[in-house]
Amino acid sequence: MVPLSWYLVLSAALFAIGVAGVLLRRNLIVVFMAIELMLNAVNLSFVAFARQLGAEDGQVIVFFVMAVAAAEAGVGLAIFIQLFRARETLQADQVSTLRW
Amino acid sequence: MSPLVFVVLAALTLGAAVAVVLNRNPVYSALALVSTLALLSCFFVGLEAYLVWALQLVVYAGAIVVLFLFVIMLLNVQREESVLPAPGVVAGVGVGAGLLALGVAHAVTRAPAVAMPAVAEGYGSPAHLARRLFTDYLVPFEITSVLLLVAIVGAVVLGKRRI
Amino acid sequence: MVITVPWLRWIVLFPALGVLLHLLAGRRWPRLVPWAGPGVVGLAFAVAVAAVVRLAGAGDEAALVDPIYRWIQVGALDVQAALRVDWLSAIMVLVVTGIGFLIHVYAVGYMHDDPDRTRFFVYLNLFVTAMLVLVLADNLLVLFVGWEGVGLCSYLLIGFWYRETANADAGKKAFLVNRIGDAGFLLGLFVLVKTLGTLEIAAIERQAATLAEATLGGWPVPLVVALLLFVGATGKSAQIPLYVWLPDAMAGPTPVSALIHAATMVTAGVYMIARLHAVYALAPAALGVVAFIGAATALLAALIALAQTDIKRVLAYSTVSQLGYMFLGLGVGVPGAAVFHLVTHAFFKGLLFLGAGSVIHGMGGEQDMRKMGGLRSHMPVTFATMLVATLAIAGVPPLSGFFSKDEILWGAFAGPHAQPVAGVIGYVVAALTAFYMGRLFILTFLGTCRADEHTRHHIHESPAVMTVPLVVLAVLSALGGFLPIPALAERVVGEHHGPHAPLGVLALAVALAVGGLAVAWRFYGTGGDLAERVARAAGPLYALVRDKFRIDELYAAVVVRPLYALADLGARVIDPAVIDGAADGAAALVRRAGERLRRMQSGNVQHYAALLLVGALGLLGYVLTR
Amino acid sequence: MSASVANVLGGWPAMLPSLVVVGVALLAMTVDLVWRDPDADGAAATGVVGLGAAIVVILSLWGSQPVHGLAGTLVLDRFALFVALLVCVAAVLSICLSIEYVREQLIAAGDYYVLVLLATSGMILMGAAGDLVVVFLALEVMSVAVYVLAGMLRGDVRSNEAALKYFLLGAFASGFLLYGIALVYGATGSTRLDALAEAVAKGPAPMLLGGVALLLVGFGFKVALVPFHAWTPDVYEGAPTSVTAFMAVGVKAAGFAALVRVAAAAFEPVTFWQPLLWTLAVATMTVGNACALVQTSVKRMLAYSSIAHAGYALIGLVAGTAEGVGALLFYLVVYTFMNVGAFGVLLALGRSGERNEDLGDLAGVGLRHPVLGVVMTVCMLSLAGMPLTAGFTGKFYLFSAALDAGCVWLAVIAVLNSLVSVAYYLGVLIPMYMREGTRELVPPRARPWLLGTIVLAAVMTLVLGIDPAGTMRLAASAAASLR
Amino acid sequence: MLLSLTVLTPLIGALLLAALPREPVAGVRRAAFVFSLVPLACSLAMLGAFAPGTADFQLVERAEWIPAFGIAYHLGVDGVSLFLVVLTTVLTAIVVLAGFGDVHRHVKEYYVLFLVLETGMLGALLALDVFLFYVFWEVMLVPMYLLIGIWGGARRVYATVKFVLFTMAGSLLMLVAAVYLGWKVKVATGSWGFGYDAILALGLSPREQLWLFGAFALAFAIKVPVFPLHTWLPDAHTEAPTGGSVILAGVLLKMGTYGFLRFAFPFFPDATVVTAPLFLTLAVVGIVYGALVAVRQADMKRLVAYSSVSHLGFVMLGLFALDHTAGAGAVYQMLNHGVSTGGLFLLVGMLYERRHTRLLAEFGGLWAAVPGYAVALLVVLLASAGLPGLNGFVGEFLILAGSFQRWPWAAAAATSGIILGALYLLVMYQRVAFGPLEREENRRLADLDRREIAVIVPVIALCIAMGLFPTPFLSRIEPSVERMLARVERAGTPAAVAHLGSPP
Repeated sequence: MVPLSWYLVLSAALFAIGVAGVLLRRNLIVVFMAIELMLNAVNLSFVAFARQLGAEDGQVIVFFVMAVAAAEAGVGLAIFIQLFRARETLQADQVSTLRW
Repeated sequence: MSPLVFVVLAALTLGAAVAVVLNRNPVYSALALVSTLALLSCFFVGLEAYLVWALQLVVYAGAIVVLFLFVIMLLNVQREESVLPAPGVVAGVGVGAGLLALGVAHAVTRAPAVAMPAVAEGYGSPAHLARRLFTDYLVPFEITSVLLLVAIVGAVVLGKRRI
Repeated sequence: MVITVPWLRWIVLFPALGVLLHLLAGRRWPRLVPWAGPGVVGLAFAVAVAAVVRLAGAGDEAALVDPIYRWIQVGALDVQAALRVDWLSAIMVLVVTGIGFLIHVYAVGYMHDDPDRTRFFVYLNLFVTAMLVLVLADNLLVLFVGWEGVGLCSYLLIGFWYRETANADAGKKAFLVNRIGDAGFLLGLFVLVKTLGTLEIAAIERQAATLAEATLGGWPVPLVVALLLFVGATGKSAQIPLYVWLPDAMAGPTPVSALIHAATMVTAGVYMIARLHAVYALAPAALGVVAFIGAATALLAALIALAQTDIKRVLAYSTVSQLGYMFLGLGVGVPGAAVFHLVTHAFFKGLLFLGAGSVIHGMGGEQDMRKMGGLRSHMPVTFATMLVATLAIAGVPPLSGFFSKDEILWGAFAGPHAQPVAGVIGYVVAALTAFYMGRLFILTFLGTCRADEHTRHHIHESPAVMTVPLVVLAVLSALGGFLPIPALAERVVGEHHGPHAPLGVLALAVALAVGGLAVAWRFYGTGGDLAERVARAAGPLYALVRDKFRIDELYAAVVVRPLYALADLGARVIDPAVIDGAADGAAALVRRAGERLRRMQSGNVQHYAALLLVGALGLLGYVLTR
Repeated sequence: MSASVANVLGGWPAMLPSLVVVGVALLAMTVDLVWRDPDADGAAATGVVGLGAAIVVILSLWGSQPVHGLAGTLVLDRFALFVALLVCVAAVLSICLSIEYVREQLIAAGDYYVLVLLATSGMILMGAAGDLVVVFLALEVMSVAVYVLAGMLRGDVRSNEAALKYFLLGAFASGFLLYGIALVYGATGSTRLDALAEAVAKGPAPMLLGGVALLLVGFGFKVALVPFHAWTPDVYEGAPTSVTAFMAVGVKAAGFAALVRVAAAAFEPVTFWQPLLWTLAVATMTVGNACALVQTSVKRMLAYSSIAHAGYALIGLVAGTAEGVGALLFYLVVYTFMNVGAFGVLLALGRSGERNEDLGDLAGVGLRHPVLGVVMTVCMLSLAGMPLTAGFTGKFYLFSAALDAGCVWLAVIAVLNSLVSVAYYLGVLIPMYMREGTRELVPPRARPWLLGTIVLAAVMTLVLGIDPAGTMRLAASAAASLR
Repeated sequence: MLLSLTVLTPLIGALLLAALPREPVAGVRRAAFVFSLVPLACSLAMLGAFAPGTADFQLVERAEWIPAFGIAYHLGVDGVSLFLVVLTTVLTAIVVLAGFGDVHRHVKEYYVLFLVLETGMLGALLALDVFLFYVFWEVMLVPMYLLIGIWGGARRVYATVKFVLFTMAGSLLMLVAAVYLGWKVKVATGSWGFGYDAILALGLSPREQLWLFGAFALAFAIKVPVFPLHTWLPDAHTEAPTGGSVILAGVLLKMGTYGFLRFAFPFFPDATVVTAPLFLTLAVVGIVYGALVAVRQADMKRLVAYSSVSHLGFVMLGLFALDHTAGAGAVYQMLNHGVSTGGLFLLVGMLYERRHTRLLAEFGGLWAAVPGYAVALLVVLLASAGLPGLNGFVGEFLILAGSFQRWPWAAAAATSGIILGALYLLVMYQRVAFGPLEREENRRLADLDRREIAVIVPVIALCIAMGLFPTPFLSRIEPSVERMLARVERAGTPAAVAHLGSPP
């Protein structure tokens, strides 16, 4: 059996990769994917904790996270579409009219 | 789940995750994301969270990532000129993300590493989950409905061309 | 014995009412002014005479007091605005109102054509008011009110013809130099308040014993007070080092010069020291300073007077010189003699100025003696009265100046605080005085007229309203020496019965006076060019004397310019650069920090996310390492 | 361990305020559908009336006993009611502020009001949450709605950019928040706040501390604490002004409410957290003020100033006392009114299709339109913390709490910051009063709702400045109900 | 009731005025004048109701305001504030009248702000609750900010921002100190409190005293202003409209000195004693420095502004001499400065109305053109220069004589200020009134009209009356000053000073 901490470390690593993706990629859709990675990393932690505790709360929370992810995806992608319509780009560094 | 399987799966998962980040083409990134989600679902099986496993595949990998792909296709997004910014920036982000991982890992592994206890009969079953969902998590469940309502209204408002 | 006399205040109030009257009605009824101006002073004189009569009937030691009201009271300090007439102030009040009245009358004629005559009489009445407050004050603070008040009037009157910037400058200089003295005077008052808690003159005299013992920072208080008050006196009475304003003050109308800068105001310092003889008696060292300053001033001013060509300037330096005599008298412990000289000087110097004014009036404003001459025939009354005055100041017996000067000079050798060296200086000055006065008289009245044709044509004797005061003053100058002034003053300032001057000394004095006049005659009366030759022979020395030893220039370099440089430093550097620089710098610093922080807000969403990550790392780091 | 549905529902009144608001939102949506009015005044009216009803409900519940209902996921104590009241008032004000603006800017009106109402329900839930999952979900309800609101000026690239930035960073920060919840869950076995408090009382565990730290990242983002603040200026500037006002007053208040809830459970011992919060507070107010000082756009300046004010409000948490929380709550109230007034004046300056948010656009307005001038003056003075305005009493309350907790230097730094802020707040009055301007404005009378709202906000700002005692008592009792 | 009436009637007047229509302007002006007379009448009634010979606060009013913090609406008057209140109401009425001539834009707003300002000033003078005092203290700031900023000269924005920031820099720290005091009351009694007596009853450690005194003193010192914190003043004065300058010089600056005497001294006696040498030095430097810099000013208002720095230096000297003769003199000098410098600003303003310049170089020989004006200017200048017989002298003399008791060197150095004071004032007078009347514009100047005479005659009358009859004033001022200084005098014992050196 693999101890809890292995899952947690994996989760942390995944989360970090997601964070790195958010910071590095220029394409906003990919950035958003990286955020999904972060959420999934957290989900892994939840499920692992739930298993460790022997209680299903963690799994229930994962449902909610999925709902949130879906909601965010719906709204977020709509925002991207709007952005693309207005600017013909999805490059993060080209969206900086508002600054200083 | 045996340690060997875990390590292999973990390596694959991390590899897929890195592929999401590093792939030049957003479509490939999306595919890598699907892979990551699928690989993750394997861990859910290992953790005896079968319903979550199912939902992960159906809802997440199925619905959400498809939505991503759909948008990518719709917008016909070009591949980026260069995947990554300047090496210094990459190194900085790498260090930052690494520190984050190390920090969290440090926090979570300070507890004594005990083996996972056995779980009760029916752990992770839909019945159990449903019971929790509609008792202890009734309020969050209801809030979720509001959230989805918001998302629908929002997506419609933002997406439609004319009011 | 102190007698309360509630009508003393009218001595002061009449001139004050005159001021009000002129201010309120002067413009509407200008014909009132020539009557009201001298009239109120005459009324004051009448009240003063009444007061003196009352005083005379009350015994030698008596004093009349009019406690008008409590002026200031804070804590232990209680200042009554009270007036006091004793024999010392009685003498002064008679001089002020009496000569003041004569000069007012004279001024009616002198200022007859001036469009600002009303304003002139406002100032003049105001001056008399202030001067009377000064001499009648029962309290040093009240005295100081008069003291500054006369300074103000002096300022206004010197600058009376304000359209000439030079006149206004002279007024300003007078006020400022006086203020320097006044600051010293005030400090003296502070020391008295600190030591005795009172400024009432009688109380100070009563507490002389306390005063004698007190010290301030290791210095005996009487010495400190005496010297500080003397600083005030040097300002008001134009002594070294603060005499420089008086010659410039001649910019004012001539009646002003006579009244303020000869007869009354400038003697305030002498009066003040006589008034406070009790304090000065406790500080012999201070008296020594007074004596030597007096002697030195007398000498310096007399030397300068030798080479001046402006008739009023000669008289001005002469005044400074004569004031020096008075201080010499005070310094050697014969205040009675000093007061005596004060009075006689008021007579003959007032007369000299009025006479000079008459001359200037007659010459159409000309003041340069080199353009006068031979006026004897044109202005006989002026000539005669001026002759009396010149002889009086030169010390020719039996005119008044002889007696008063002699008492002082002999006091220098035989007085309680004798200063023989100062006495010798005094004698030298006596000879110089005779010389420059002779020179003035000769250049003005004798010889041939050097004025241009136009002026010569218009030379005329002054009207009666001007000559009558001249005559009255001439009589006083001639006979004033027989007034019992020293005896009266000594009822207040303490008796001094030294032996009278031996006959030989008197003879020496007379010889010096006559000799001085004779040399003047030799230089200027005989028509030769001896004067020019001597001047040429003296060369730079003559130039130095003619340029008044360049004291004004010295002060400008040592005091005025550094002060202005300091002011400029503040106005141009410290305020705008240093202080505002610091304030603006702090503001700029915040602003720059804001600009820098604002640049972090690049607009790139990933930078913001990175910042968030950094924050998260920071928080994690904090909680995990604590 | 698991309760029956009936048991759970026993505590249903705890949901009442949020239920009412959700119901109002649904009603508004229906009204909008039925009454096909492009200006959707029906939806707005429904919203205002409905929120009024919600306020009545909230007030009627004020005297009742605290309810820990619904398996402890929701708490109906005075704190929750206070927050609910505050966000409802903020929502009413925001709606009234928006009516003419929405009409002029051709915004999808019905949806606009529905989203405002739904976001409000999320805010109410944030204040009433007894469980981290509820906090998270409520926060998402609010956030997602506000992401959309920020992007509602569909033709305006800046509005879109604002929505994008807010969304991306919001989702990013949500990830941290969620991770924090996961760690707390792992450490305590529950996501209930009372369980968290119990675990904290047992002593520090690294996982727990790490979790709380990550929670703080999430809340810090919502209330715009430095260094999680970077989105604020851009989003505030780009979003439609009425939405910016709503964000400034509603989102911030709800964020603080949730933060306070969590802090009440998790920030023990005070001495451990105080230095951290102290640093955050100082950094936040300093950065906010320094940046605000150099802005030329009033709207962006107000954005930075909202960062600074978050720093001030955080002082209440630094103090770590009930008094401090009371001060924070009071400050949120104060902040609501003065900000509504300020943003309202910006709205009043605007004409359709123009951005009139630079200092220069204010030239001469103060004397030509005295009402706008007076309102702006009152609001700026209040933001600057001048006496007789609410901003002063609010700061005074905070400083008193800080001193009571021994944080003298924090108070000193805060007043030095106030000094900087005086420069730019009063700087707004310079163009308004001291320069001549000729730009024609829509007469304020032409926008009665807007005018009424800003006047009300200004009046309330003055009332809370002159007679704050009653509201202070409310805030204090709300704070006291937390423990 | 009387005090509340005094404080609040201007505010009510302001609100009524705000409700009036803008036009006709003459009506607005008249209404404003009437509104300014009401508080004047109230303050005179207060003067009548004031019982001399006692040091206590009189006509005290108290009502709870914010009970949770023990904050009360607490007013009272004593000898220190009595005449400052009357000065405020008198000057406001005069300034309102003076504004008839020089305010032509936004007349209504101008007067509304003035009346609000008056409430702030009166409230600050009468408040006996530190919180209330702070409120009124800040309330003064805003109207003045706008008055300078809207009706000021060319550099008005710079000047007014500088004014506000300087002032706020001090007052915000005072706020922290005040809250700290309230908290100390809580520590001592169990509930917050900002009442005057409650704070007096605190036993503050010497170290606390120093810090708190520092905070209060900074606020007050900036307001006074004490060298080197004075640079806001010349700018503010120069740019402000006439009325603003008059009130600024006449009343606002006094708030600083008043604050020292009313709050800083009795609250923190030990700290006062310890810092007195520092403040005395600054006061003397201010006297000399202000006077020197004034000499070099080309702008009349700037000159008068620097003269204020010098004059307020005298007041500070009198206060920090910690001697009640000097203290009474200082309070008296506050009044004098208010009257005479206020008068100077009025006169400069009248000239500015006519010529739209204040540069000395533009004038000269005005005596010939406007003799009435020249006389008025002379009298007020002389009062300002401290000529005996006029008001300034009494104050200066008491200050110097009193401070000489304990600080002879400071007093001696300050005495030089009276020389320099004469210097700059005479320079100014000479350049304005004397010399040839060369400029054509100056030749055509009109002399004072009736309204202007009505404005300036009260000032001159006060100058003379206060110079000749100071006793009615001093007898009311002195007991209260003594009371304010009593604690300091007790603290001044060597034992207390030694105690201060030790750690808390």
